[in-house]
Amino acid sequence: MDFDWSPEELAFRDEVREFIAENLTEEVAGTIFIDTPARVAFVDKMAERGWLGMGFPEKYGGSKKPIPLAQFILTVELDLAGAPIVGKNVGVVANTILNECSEEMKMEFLPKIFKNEGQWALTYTEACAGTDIGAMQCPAVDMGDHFEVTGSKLFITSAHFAKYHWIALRTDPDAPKHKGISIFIMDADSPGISLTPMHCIGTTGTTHRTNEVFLDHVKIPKSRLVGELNKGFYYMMQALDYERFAILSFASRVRRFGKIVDWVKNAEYNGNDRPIEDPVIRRKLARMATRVEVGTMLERLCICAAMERVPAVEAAMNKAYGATVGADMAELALDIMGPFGYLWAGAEHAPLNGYLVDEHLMAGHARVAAAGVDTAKSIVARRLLGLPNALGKPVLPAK
Amino acid sequence: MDFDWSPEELAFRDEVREFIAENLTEEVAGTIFIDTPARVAFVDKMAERGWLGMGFPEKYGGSKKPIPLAQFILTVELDLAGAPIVGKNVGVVANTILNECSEEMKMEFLPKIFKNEGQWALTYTEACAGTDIGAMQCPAVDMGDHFEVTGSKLFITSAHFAKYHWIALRTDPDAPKHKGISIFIMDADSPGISLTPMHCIGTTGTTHRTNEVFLDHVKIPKSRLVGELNKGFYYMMQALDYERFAILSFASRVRRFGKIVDWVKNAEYNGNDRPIEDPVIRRKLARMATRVEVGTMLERLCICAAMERVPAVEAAMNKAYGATVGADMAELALDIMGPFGYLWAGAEHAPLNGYLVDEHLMAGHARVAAAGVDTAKSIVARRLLGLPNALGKPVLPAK
Amino acid sequence: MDIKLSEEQVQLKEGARKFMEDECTGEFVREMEKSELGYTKKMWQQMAEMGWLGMAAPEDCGGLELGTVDLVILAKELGRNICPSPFLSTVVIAGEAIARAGSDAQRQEFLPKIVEGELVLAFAYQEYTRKFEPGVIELQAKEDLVVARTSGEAPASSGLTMFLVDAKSEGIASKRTPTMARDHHYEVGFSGVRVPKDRVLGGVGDAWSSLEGVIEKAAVVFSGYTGGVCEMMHERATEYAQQRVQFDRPIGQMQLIQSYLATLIIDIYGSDTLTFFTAFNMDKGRRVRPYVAKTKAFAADTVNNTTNVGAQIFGGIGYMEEQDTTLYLRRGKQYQLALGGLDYWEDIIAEELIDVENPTLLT
Amino acid sequence: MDIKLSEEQVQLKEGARKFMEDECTGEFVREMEKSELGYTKKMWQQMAEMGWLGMAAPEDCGGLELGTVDLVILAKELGRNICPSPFLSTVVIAGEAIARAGSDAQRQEFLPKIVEGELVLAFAYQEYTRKFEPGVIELQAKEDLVVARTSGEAPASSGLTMFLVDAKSEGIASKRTPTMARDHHYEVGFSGVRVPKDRVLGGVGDAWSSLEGVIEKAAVVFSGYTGGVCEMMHERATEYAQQRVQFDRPIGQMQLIQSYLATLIIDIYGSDTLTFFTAFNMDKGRRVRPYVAKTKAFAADTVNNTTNVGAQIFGGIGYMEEQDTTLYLRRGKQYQLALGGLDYWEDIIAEELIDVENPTLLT
Repeated sequence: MDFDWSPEELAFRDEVREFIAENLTEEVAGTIFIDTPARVAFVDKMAERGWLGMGFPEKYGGSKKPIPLAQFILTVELDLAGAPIVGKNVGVVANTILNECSEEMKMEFLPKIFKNEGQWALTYTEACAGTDIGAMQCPAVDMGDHFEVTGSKLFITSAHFAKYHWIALRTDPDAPKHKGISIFIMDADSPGISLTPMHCIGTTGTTHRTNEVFLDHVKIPKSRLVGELNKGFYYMMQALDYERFAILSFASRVRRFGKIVDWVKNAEYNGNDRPIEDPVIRRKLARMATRVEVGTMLERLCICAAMERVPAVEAAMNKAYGATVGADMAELALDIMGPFGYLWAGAEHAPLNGYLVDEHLMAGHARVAAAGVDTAKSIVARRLLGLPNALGKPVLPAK
Repeated sequence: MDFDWSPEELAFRDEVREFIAENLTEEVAGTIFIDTPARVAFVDKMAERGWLGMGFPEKYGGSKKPIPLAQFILTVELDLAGAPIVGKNVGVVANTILNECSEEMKMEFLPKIFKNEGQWALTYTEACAGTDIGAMQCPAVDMGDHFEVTGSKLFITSAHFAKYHWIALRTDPDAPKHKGISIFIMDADSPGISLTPMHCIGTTGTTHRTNEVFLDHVKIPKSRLVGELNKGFYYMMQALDYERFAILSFASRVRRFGKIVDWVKNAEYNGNDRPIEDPVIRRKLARMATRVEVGTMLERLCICAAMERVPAVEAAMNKAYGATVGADMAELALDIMGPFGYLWAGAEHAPLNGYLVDEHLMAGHARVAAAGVDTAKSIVARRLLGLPNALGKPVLPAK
Repeated sequence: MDIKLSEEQVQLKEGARKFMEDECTGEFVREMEKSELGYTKKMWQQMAEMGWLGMAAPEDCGGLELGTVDLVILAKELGRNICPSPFLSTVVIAGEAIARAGSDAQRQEFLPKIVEGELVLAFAYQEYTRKFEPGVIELQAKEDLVVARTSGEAPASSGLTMFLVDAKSEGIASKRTPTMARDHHYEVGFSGVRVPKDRVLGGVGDAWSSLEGVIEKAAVVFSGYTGGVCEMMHERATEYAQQRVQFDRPIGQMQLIQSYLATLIIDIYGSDTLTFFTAFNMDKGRRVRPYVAKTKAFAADTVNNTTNVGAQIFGGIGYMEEQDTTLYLRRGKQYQLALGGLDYWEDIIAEELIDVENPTLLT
Repeated sequence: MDIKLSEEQVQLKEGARKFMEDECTGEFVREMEKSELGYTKKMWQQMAEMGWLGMAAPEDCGGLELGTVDLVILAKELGRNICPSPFLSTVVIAGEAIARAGSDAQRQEFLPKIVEGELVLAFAYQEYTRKFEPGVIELQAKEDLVVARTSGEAPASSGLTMFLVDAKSEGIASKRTPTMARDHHYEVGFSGVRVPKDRVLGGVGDAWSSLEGVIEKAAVVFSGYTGGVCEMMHERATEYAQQRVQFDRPIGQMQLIQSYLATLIIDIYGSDTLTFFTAFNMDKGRRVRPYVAKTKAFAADTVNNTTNVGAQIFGGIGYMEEQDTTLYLRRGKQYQLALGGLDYWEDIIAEELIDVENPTLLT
């Protein structure tokens, strides 16, 4: 049993930290999205170092992994620093292309991904298909030499700056719902695509933007089918296991808790009121510090599993635990701040300029989005504990 | 809107309180069960005052209710004092007999109940039928001039001192499961009945006893069928609504919280350690005091509804809320006591002689027993919020 | 005991609900958030016409002299549609303070104007402190409704005086300060502001003797308001759960969703009943200090939980600015922390439970 | 980084599991609860023969000199079957105290006896106080392993001395005191007990310098033990949920039951990993004070929750004395409160998080 990072791991981590220290300007920091020229440039520099294609074959533009945990170390350090992360493009798209696509598609898209040439939108969700992603309806109709799509997608993050849509569409309306979905690569500038912005709750002006995507007779060439027809649902599920693990680490919560503790340590109000001296607050912070530590441990479990397999159960544990701790942490901070807790960005006396108000408002979203806490727990119940699908037909135990 | 008790209600409450003060000896107090000569004598005295048959017709031995809320006031005051309560016999058995049985049965059993002549066991549960009470299998076979029963029942509280079993049995094995159950009145001394005691977790010697009841070719006369054949499930459900409300009030939690607060106020340990001066403990007690107050309010909602109808939803709210508060209260008390919290009855330094250890150990039982917290919440979800049965077939909304 | 509303109270409630549904839509609330004033003079005038602004005021000042219970009934309806208006500060806090502490002349000067909708007052109480206790007030007064220290030093609740200060007085600097609810909070600086002696409200140094009761009443009415917020959020979440189909059934048919919604509604019912219970006993003139504290503490937690969990029932869509859920979500936590946070009220509960010789017990 | 057990560790674990399954049944645990001694000399001797009692002791005293990680692995297996034995007090606390603070003569006198299973020690530390801090100790020593004050006054952690006191000394009055777990706790009175000078362990007045580390190690090993308790309770509850049919399906197919079991197992995995992480770093000789505190605090809550919710999965049957669930349930809360309650460890966490200039950070 060895919890220590190897010298090679520490060296790579130092390298990433150095890179971040040198390149993470204020313009680049603050979001995981690669949506401005400054952020694209930041990721370009990572691409130059070969950090986007680690572990992929060199003929597709990949690079050797310096160490087994390189990908994870990179994600955590970026997340801890509040920098743009590359898990979606590399983790979901590149992995699926490598495993499922033709040699031509690999040669076309993998090098671009590893060079950061264009961002990707994951275009799955529909009004009728959220958690129940298999319920999607938007059809891709086989027109002989191409597919044609008319319909709409909802909550498509990144669509307003993406070059490609990694889009799931119904290709067989008569098959059982999970068996009639396919994935395509659709150019974001294809004729017939239009967007309506949707804004998440948060400080006006800096809110996280997502999009409704309207598709009006959009043509997708047949060569842009990912893998096999009607296997899209399975590709999505595989990628989702990976996504829970690779896109968002627990590090963002560690960073947030650090900010909260720093604030509490330094806050002082009239009447010599130093929150840090309040025994009730001290206890509550101690409790939260413990939960944060446990979160980093669950992540560590996940990393170690990831060295051998896709850590589906561990990633679900991380998701469930992380989102819960994240929400409770924002609550705690606002409670400590009292009436200053509800002052928002721009208020002179808003602690941390209202950052925790935004975190609080989106905390519930983190609990329900991208397969929420309850979905994650049902994954744990089914895959780890061997319990039958609660939404399926009754499965009586063998006598 | 009037939250005040009427002069008549206050007068009746005073009368009950006076009665309790005069008659509740140490021998009688401490349990709701009428299982010793002293406790039988205590309830006999209540019967003498006509308190067991309030609101029932005089021809069956009933008495006039002094006021509409008399039954409730009586239950609350008994529960608050930790005295034996009469809800089961009167609430479940007498009400069902009055509403569903023949004139002969009414004349035979009602006067006995109101005179406290013999205790009753509710004999429903089986190994395969707990929350899912409709799954019971134990058969009553029609032998022409009587029914014959062979099987067993589980968790039968009171069976070891009861004179009668209010027993639910399967009378139609081929009907849908809820439509083949009937209720009978079975003499506890019928040949073929034997008991095995089961003890609930708790202090050895004072544990709450329940029983496994074995039935070996027990004969029940046909005249002892309650109401109509195969309608037993519906009688049980009606009675259960009543039971949640009438048998256990929130008062037991109010009493428990009072004991905790008294203990905390007076506790003092070496080093001038007075728990009551600890700001963390003060806050936690304040929070619990608030929840206790809300519990009494939910009960009040229930009482007011009960004046007009069977308060099924309100009773379910009480059950869910009360059991949760009860459990959290015992936890809180033991947490405050620290290492003294786990000292049990008989330990010199056990606070309140380990009373809260017992309460803690049985707190989970209160959460799951007699239709638990989750069942109660599903009743609220279905009957108040109009949501479909989560365990039934999908019910799609009307477009 | 009969806790149903009287016929008049049902009329009050139904009238208010209809007015709110017609006038106070989600769209209107959004407009008010962006507006300069934060409410419309038109609606304020309509509220005056319906008698709402004079509900609490004494009859000889043009009011209806109704009780706290009636204020709670109205406040719940305002809360359901999160009505943007200075009702609490003007009618409940300032109006009540003037009625209690004001001289006859002050009552006759100010109260009819409140009743008529001509005078709006803000409550300037909170200073640069996380605490709500009167003892922490340091602002020196040598007068919106301002509470300031005229003698003594913090922490002491004595030595405080209430002033009615004209908001246009020289030396007052007001700055709108953004809040989660996007309601209209201001930071107000006082620098050498001169206040005529006849604008001192009540005895000099003796503010707390009347203000404490005013804050108690405001806390109960506010708990009614947040109860309305909860009621509406819960109704909408339940309706969504009935309609939204995932995995071939309405999500409201799933055990977990049912558990969330049932847990919330139990708290909401409990909180409402406690609010009315406290209001009822307050109207009877009984000592209700611990009950007010429990009412506010529980209502605060309930509005925070209900808006939070309620929004989660909607899934991702619940977090889009365009959705009314976000209007409620942005208010839940703020309302929990406003008008004295949990620590303020819980300290009172603890004090009343533990330190008081013969605790107040209403049954 | 590779957090899997080594081959030797897997052997240790599997051997311990087999032994416990064979010897330490629920029936055995019940017998021990009722017995005079609380454990059997036979099993204690077997534990010695398997090398368990000498795992931590130095090689020159007959021990195996293994690390905390190995102790945790063994403790988890003991915990799974809630093994009744004086392992923690004898091997981990007293053994470690003697190894750290004892003179060569004391080490050679006592440690081989512990290793051989010939000597059992109790830890006499807690006094009539809810607190676990050394400062509260008032027992005056003018010595089981006794900690007593030789100078100064409470509260001060200096001035404390450890003594090895023969339990049969004159002036010692022991009284078994009933506990929730029905384990063998005694209240021990000391009255004019004479302790030979060569039974002073470590420096006079200097107990805390070695005892603090001993308690830290014990807390980590105990967290391993409670982790085992959780693991077994959860396995049994899951198995029951798979088998128990109500409403025509196994209860484990219901969303709520799945949510309960999944929430618990996540905590259990997190707690275990943190326990091993802290043990690993302790074995590396690093400063682990905040990590020990977090480990014990989280393990404490987890064992309480898991035994509580685990029993509830069983419904009514889970609360019958005859069921093994009750053995676990009666230990959960006790173990949460034992060896320093939440307040003790949380104060340390807060201190390390807030007051320490450069907080210890292990990554």
